Amino acid sequence: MVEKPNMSFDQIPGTYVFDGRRSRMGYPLNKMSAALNNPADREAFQSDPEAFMERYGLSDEQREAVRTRDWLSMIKHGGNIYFAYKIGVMDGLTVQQVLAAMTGTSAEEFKQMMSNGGRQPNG
Amino acid sequence: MVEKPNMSFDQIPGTYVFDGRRSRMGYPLNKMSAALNNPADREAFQSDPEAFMERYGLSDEQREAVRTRDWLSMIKHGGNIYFAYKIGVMDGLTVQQVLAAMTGTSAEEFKQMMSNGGRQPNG
Amino acid sequence: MAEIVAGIGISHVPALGPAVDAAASGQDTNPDMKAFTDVGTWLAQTKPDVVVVIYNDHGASFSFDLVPTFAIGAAESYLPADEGFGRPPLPAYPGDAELSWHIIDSVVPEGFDLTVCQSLDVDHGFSTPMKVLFGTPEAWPVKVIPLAVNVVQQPTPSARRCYELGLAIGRALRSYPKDTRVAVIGTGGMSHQLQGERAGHINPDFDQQFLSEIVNDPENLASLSNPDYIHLAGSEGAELVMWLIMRGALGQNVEAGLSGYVIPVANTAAGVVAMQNAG
Amino acid sequence: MAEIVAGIGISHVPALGPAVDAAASGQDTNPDMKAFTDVGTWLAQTKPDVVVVIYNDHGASFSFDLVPTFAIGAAESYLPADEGFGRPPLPAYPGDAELSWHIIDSVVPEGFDLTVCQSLDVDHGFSTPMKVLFGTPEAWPVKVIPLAVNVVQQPTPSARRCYELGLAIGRALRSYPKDTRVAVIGTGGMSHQLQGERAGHINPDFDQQFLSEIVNDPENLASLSNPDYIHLAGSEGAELVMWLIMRGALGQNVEAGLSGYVIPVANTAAGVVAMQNAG
Ligand SMILES: [Fe+3]
Ligand SMILES: [Fe+3]
Repeated sequence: MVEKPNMSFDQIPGTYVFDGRRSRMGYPLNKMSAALNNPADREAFQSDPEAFMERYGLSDEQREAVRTRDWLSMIKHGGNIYFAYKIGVMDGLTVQQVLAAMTGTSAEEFKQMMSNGGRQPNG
Repeated sequence: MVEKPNMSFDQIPGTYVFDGRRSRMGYPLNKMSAALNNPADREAFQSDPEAFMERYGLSDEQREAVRTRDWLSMIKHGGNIYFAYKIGVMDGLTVQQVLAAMTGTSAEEFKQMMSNGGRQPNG
Repeated sequence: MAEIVAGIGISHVPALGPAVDAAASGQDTNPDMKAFTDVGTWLAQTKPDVVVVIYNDHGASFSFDLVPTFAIGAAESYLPADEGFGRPPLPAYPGDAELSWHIIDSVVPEGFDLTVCQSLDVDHGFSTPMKVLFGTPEAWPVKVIPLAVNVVQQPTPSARRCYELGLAIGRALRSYPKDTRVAVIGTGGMSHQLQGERAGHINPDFDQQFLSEIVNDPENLASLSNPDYIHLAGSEGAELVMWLIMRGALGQNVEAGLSGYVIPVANTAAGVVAMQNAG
Repeated sequence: MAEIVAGIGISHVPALGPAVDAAASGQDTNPDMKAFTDVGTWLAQTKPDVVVVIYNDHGASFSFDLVPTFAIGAAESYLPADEGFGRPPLPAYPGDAELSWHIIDSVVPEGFDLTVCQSLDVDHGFSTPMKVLFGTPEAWPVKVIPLAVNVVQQPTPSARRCYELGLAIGRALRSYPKDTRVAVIGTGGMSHQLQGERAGHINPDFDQQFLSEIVNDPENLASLSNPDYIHLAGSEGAELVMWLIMRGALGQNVEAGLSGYVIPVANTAAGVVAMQNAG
């Protein structure tokens, strides 16, 4: 039987639970990313990312995270991965490549970890 | 104490309860009307109403009701008054003028009825 | 801790704004019309920091593409919507996103399936009561939390469900750790009907009973069915169920304050009632 | 009367499509991967007229401007959404608006505060299971009813709330007067995490227990909290609560059918389980 760990959101290691606090903080970043569902906005972002970020009012930290493709920083500043990944799509990245970069490992290492059964609980 | 008449939707006289059946039937008409929240679409409707109705795929009955400003027919064909009234706004009509037309009375008569306390229950 | 300092039920028909202005300037001497202004004055004396405004959208921000049963705002500010006349020249409404999220975090786990809106334009259902109660200041003196209720497309939430959501919002507000004075405003009604051969329907007996029972017997009002509300209050007057959300948020025992009732404002019976939790 | 002919829990990670194709063509000989195709074959044999697909949107049709807890489709048809790659070349999904409205008219009065969508684009959370189970036909052989669940922004509905919604949907389906064969498909999972230092999290012990208990002990799964789901299944694997809506719609006693479990499909543990009401 599945046993209940009785965790709270803040006790889960290596995890930034996307709650109201983060959704509020990340609102401009995620709104910008959502726009990338539109082909015209994908072009606009690629041709002038600074202007595009300005249009959505990203915070300085969010802009720097987008500029440097610092995926962990995007998450820490309220980015949601489903939205942030739309930036990765334009870079031609797979989700796995984004996750590797986010955890500071090489794409090859991350792929190997997944093939070996993934990151084990408490591992 | 307010007593419960225990009505069903179809028993209420002179009333077209806006339920799923009507919302489904009225979908193109109401979608077109919702577009009239945008200034550009208000112009588009006014300059070529037939093309505008075509764009939204209104049924023949709905088109005829819009053409003739037959408000009761719009309601019977799934129009919702909050949306249909946006057409009246463009004609420069008040809600009261629309209601008068809907009930087949003159604007003056309808206004008088309201000033006298409105249409009485079971009246 | 947050405190609920006032509960108000009030109509939101656009014509109420000019009608109340006429009463305030003495052009209209109907004392019941003056009650609307008096409630605004009283509300100011309760010094609210935030108002929770329960209203419905009338085809401005929601179309039948997407109809939330209950949509709560969690934005930093809210703009008045273009309803077909252009955007009204009103100041933006400042939000209290922190309190919005506190309510959301409290009531969704209790089983209320809210739609959470971090962007929302509010229409006359919201703006009319704000104007009547606060006038037309250059900046609003309170923060706002809009709660939009589907009262347009059946199945609308039952009166019972609205009352229960109100009870949950009351628990949420009372558990908010910040010292915040909150007024809760239920809008809409009173009896009116804007469609069909019965357009123009007004039911003063029902309205008067409603004005009394919303204070003293909300349980009875919560027990009426959706068809009963439409039959009694009219197809558009059935939006009165939103007052039950306000009433639920207050305590079980309330003290009645000012009230007023006028027929007609445009095509609507208009009413207002103020109350606060009993000592 | 309508009959619920099948219940399926299945992952919806996009990479599942190519992985299942590889198994079907013999390129991949993992028997657990073959289970996905076998479930599709079995599902076809139950001859469903309609599938209710419970899924979540991943930033395609909903942004954080507006997040419904539960959004149900009531459209005549649904298009596959552009998720940032262009619109996928898939046929439109035909809706069963009449049955959608029947469900809405049944469960909203029971106190489930649905958002009703007469226009809705569906993303890979919906399309991947459709492709895996039905292949890539020129026209889909079933009508669909999408139910989008917020599993992204806390507070997401609890596992308990999902299970209860499923129970209500089951009652609704069984009360539908038309002879209609309905399959209910809960999508998402299994364990995975796509963010933070714990990205790549996989929990096979939990997944295997979940695969068993979703059939035999859904009450236990319904009793786990949101943080527990995130802790056990990962921040994105917590979407497994959607399987409980499917399970609730079925009867109390079900017969387990095929199941399979594979690690990894892309960055996800992938699972499938089929069941039907016990004779
Ligand atoms: Fe209204
Ligand atoms: Fe997912």
